[in-house]
Amino acid sequence: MAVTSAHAEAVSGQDQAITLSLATEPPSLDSMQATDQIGSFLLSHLMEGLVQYDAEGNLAPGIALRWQVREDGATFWLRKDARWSDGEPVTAHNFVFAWRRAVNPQTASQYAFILFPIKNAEAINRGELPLSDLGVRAVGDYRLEVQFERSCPYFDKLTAFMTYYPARQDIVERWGRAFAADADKMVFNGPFTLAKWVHGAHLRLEKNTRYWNREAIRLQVIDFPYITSDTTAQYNLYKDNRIALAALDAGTLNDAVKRGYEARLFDFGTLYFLEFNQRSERATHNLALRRAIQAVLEPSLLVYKVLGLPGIKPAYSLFPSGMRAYGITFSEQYPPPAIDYNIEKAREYLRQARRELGEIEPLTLLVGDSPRAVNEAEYYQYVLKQALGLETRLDQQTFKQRIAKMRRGEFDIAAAGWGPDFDDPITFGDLFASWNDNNRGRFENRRYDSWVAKAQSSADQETRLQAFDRLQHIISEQVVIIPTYENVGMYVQHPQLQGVRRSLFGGDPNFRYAWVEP
Amino acid sequence: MQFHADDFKALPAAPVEQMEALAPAPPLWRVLLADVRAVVALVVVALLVFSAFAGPFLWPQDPARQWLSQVSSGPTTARIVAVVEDNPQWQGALVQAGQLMSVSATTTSVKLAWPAVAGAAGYRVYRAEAGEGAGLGVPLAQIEHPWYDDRLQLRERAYRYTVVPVGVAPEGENELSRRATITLTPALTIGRFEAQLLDLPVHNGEVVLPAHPLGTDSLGRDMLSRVIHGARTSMLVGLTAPLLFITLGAFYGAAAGLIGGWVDNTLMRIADFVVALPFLLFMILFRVAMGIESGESGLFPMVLAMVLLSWPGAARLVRGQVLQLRGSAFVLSARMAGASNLYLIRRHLLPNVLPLLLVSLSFAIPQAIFTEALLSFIGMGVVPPTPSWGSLCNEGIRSMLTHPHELIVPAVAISIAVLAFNVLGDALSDAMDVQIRRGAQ
Amino acid sequence: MIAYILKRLAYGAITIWFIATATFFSMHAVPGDPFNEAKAASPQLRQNLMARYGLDKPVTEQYLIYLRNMLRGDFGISFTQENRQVNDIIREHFPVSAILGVAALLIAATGGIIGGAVAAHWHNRSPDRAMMIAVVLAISVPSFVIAALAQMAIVRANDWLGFPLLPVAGWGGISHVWVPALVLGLGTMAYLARLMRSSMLAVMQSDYVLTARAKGLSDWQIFRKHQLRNAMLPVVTELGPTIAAITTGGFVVELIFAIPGLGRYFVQAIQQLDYTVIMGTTVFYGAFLVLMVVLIDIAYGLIDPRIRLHGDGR
Amino acid sequence: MKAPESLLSVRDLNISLGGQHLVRSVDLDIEAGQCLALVGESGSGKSLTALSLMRLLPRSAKISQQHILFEGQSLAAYSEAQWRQLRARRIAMIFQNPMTAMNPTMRVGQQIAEVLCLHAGVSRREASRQAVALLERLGIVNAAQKARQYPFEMSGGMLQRAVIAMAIACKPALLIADEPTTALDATVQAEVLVLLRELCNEQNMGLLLITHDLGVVRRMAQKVAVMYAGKLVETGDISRVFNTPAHPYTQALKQAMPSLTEQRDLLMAIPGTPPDLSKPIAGCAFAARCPQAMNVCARQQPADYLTAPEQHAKCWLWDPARTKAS
Repeated sequence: MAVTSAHAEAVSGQDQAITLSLATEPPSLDSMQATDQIGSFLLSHLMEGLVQYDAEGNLAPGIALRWQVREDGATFWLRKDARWSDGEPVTAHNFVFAWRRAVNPQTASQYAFILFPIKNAEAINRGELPLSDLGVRAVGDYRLEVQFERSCPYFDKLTAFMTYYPARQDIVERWGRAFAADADKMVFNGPFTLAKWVHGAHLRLEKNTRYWNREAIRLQVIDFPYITSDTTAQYNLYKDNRIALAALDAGTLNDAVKRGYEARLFDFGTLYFLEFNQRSERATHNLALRRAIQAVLEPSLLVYKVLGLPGIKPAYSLFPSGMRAYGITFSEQYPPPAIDYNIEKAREYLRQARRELGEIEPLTLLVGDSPRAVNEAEYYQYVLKQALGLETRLDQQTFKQRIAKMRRGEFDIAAAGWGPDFDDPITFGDLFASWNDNNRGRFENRRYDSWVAKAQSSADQETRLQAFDRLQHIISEQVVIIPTYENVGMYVQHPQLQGVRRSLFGGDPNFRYAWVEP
Repeated sequence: MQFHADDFKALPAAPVEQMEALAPAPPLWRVLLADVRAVVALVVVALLVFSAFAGPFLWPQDPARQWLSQVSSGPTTARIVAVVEDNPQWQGALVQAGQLMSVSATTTSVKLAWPAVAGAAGYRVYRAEAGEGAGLGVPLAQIEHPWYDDRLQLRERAYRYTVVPVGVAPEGENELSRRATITLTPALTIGRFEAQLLDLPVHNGEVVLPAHPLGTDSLGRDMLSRVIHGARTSMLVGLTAPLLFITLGAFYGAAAGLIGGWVDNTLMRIADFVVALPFLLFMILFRVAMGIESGESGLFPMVLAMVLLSWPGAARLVRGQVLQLRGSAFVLSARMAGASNLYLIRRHLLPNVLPLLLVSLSFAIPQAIFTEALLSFIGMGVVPPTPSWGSLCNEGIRSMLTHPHELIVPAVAISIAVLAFNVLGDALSDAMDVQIRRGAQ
Repeated sequence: MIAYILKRLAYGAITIWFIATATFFSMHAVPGDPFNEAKAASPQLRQNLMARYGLDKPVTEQYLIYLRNMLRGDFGISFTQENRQVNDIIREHFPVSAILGVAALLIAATGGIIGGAVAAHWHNRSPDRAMMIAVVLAISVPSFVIAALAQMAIVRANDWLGFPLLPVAGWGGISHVWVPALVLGLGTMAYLARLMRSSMLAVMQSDYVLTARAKGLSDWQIFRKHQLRNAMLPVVTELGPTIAAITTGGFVVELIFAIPGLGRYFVQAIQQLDYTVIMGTTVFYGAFLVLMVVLIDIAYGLIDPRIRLHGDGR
Repeated sequence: MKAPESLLSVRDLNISLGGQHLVRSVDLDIEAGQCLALVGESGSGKSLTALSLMRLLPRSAKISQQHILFEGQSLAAYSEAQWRQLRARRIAMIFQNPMTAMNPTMRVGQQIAEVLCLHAGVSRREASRQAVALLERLGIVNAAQKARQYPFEMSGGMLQRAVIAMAIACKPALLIADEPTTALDATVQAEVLVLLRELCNEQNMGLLLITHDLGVVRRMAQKVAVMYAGKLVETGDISRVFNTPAHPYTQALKQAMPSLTEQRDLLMAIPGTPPDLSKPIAGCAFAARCPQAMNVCARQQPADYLTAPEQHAKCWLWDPARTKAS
């Protein structure tokens, strides 16, 4: 055991090296299979897709020099100087291989759906068509032609997502199931390489000297010698000058402030909400009951008193207040629908619901098992009981069991969250379309479906924004969900560490263009 | 040397009590009561059990009631406070402020307004507790309009607000001079919505907030009543599970011992296997396997798992006693005299076994309390809102740095309970030793 | 002796089979399946996944396959870390737990034996009283509270010193081991101290110690040659449960101190319903503990001539 | 009363333990080659007296004496280190139960050799050799093999021989045997006693034999001291004490004495129980059980009376005043 490695400083200006901690071990660094945040974060530093985000967070050329998105498809012209970390050139075939592998039912990738705008992708994933029917082909080594299943005006944004990253057939086939399970079982085309992966303990990224844009990369080493999901432990590491960035929570924030650290906010763009089960056998199928509940759950009380974390915002719409589209902040142009929070009115709705339903059985409130989720749930339970006399039963489940139960419809109200996958409001908007597998409350509304379809296929800015506005109103009127809060991260960052980009998409936080001020 | 006349007369016979060479061993309870630590432990245990079951009547605060305007507070006394309007979507637009000022300052909401800075892209609002040093404090928000409504867990103490305009070029340089600060102390109030929610009677626009002798937790629930109700859970698990598994084990062991032969062999082999299961590992595994349905407290699966895994100890103990008695001369002679099994069990087995079981019970109880706390702590125990000391600790550990009382109160409760039962168990087994020693003389 | 060892080993093997079976059927009673992610998977995809992990076969067949693989020492592939073998996971994480556990055991055993001996030596005097109070406290305060307090103490100490004396969490150097190991071993240490004290007291009052004194041996010689070995016998028999306690106690300590040990991994696997990892680690832990008990029985035989010479003498 | 030729001479020995005055004003004299038997029922303080002669009393015991002379040296001011030099080398002790007197986890030979290593300063190998020789001398056949055994593998009689071997290894001047035969079978008892007597004669060794078995006393001792409730009530020449016991307690003992082979507890033989020693006793401790007790017995402690040559008793019956009164 090397004592020295444990005592590395948080940042080193001389070596341009930084030390960080990871919340968990990445379950997979196979870009076609990864689904989690940590994987996405690491891959965004190790790999590069056709398109990437620049230092300001704008869409910028990645492996593709330029591209063109049409009604029926898209073309990408690849740069010729892009290399893998073993020196091989990055070609259009790498993309074709990766995308086919991602939709291959045998790969069983859980993010295969993000490739469904590509022609035949969904059918292939269902095992109905051969892989070769996927609507993508390489024209020579440096041109990629994509055919769409249906119009997809935001396809270029999708290609920045990790499932769209290229892959090397020879490497994947050499390692088989063990591909990307260790540092030496994968290759990289991004700004960093994975130099070390001691499972559960230590990961180390080093600058990729073969990366095409290597001049723009200043950090030489990003070291992760600590893996802990305990934010207090992370914060303590930060205090000891062991790591350069640490998330804060309610417990550690005060201490950080007391020490005069600059606490920073970062909007995750994630929406948390209560979802109602609309299956007909459930009491929550009743609109009056849903409205009664809506009228007593004023999000600001939850946010300011219960969650008590600065920066977290009460949510009032399906679309997070910071969501931008076409250069505008959506919520400013299209303000969220107003809701009258009123206990008396709520009781009236409840009386109506009782007339329609008869006796209301205790409602099952399905929640996660994280500390915050539990606090939140106990708050809802308390309010519904106090204000409406509604009994609720908490069903606290681990993440997987909660999702399973939601899918099976074993809940009345479920606490859920949704983060954007790519930079377009449709990533929220299509959530409650009747065909969406993630619409776990089985909300079915023909009007809603048609507005979603319009927003998905239209290329016209105004039409799409209108559609999104309609969607947020339907959600509110029909009380499909009760938006509760928009999550915000709070963190402290080493003062010498500069240029870290907090990003909603493409892996967060992003150290690609970061440096250490000497 | 002077002698009296009767000195050399015969001495009267010795008193009879001197002849009593072997006094019968004193009853267990009397030995126990002679031991100071046992008495203290007994009193503590009695108090714990009493407060667990009668405590809710003595301190009738509802442990589920959330005093949202007083979350994570230290000990407080009862207060009379004003009810204020919530006005959640305050638009400060009408305020024409000449400098940074507070429009209102209550613990429900601190409304700030300031003159717009030309060219500013927005403002960052920070809040620090006065006297907290030079730092700006907690970042509350980044906003575009020149007003802010702070509602974030306000307490009755002095705050210093700092507003920093952003985007005024060049940043860095001018920024400091453009900062505005204001220090204020909000008055303790309660929002109308919350007062309605709590159903508090309003007199002259004021309501009474009750005292919280041990403070409140992160949802504003009264710690004292949480701990009392937690005691209920912990005691329930701590008492029922050992009682159940010791009873079960005792019957199992007695059956094995009485039947004997291959049945005994098989039964004890099974017991050996169960003993070999790693306890905590299987507690967790069973807990996951049984799953917790909605609305359940998680107590039943835990007790069941504990019973399933813990019975062999008592079984072995009782079986050993049964075998020992079966071989002893007096049981043989009693049998020859035609005594029934039932008679033997009642007359010979029970008096021998019961004290032993009592001792193992007194050690099993703190063990069970501990296990419950540990499992609830790692989130594999009872399900909220059921409070238990373990889950209270779990909640408390998150705010350990800022509100240590939320961890320390339940931790002390667990420690005292376990301590008391352990001491009682020690005293009990010591008393048994005394009894056995006296009995053997 | 050899017959004795063989008997213990055979018995251990049956126990491990029992643990494996109990684990298998418990895991199959769990509601929900491991293939649920926030982003929806189509029924077809779930079918693909089930087939890939053999979950579509009848339970009895799965059980037989599971036993066969287990016999070959193959615990399968993790459900959540799709590219990792459970064997690799155990191989990587168990040494961490083992280092922590061995350190904790060493601390507990040394501290317990010395503490117990000291208390017995000054029986009913202040060192004894102080020791017994410490023991009762250590037994009564939950390990997670001690762990949290210890962490807080490190933070305070580092603050006060102005430089990091000990790391607050994590894993890597010798300096990471001590505090978690101490916390982990504390309860056991107290338990062993108590045991050692009473067995030492019994030994001190024994005739052979009186004989030894009559021989003119000094206190230290008596302690070393006559008391220690005899007083430690009951302590050694308790090492089995002790190792079990330290191994499972590691879960909490590893969680709080962010140590990448198998215990923490196990708790995470349970939360993620990673079937193969749960079954693999449970069986591994079970086998490990059973093996430890067997080894301790054998070790006990070596220390106590009564067993060494008479086989199963107890 | 002085005995300059005594091997050991103790005057006014008092021991108290846990608030109980357990040994009260005891005088002892042992000569080389002679056997003094200390007789009394259990709890009478004889074992404590014996332990005090080696300073092996429990830590909490309080001891005082007028003097303790051993081989002409006063031991009163001896330090613990000096005592250690004395133990086993000059004064050795045999305990009641050989099964527990041996360390269960150490080979028998090793335990004997340990003494030799310590006091004779011989090498470990030489010590083992001598241990085997000792065992052989004490009549153990196949001694070399037995020496390698553990205590639990040997019979009681054999073990007691081993214990004796351990005690006499350094040829001590005084051997204290605390009930050396109680735990043994009757036949083995006789063998061990013969062995002890032979050793005394051979090595001119003083023997303090502690027992409650008068049969053993008669076979072994030249002198006898009868102890009751921490006090010596009668001392004297064996034949005199046996033929004409002066103290009523001794008389009771003699009457209770069964045939040689029968084991009986003295406690059961005499009605009543010994007095509580935690309280001061005003008169004769035996008064409550004494068939001849007089009023003065309950009030005042009797002095030591010479009842015959070489025979002393502490009993009012022998007071000249009483003789006069009657």
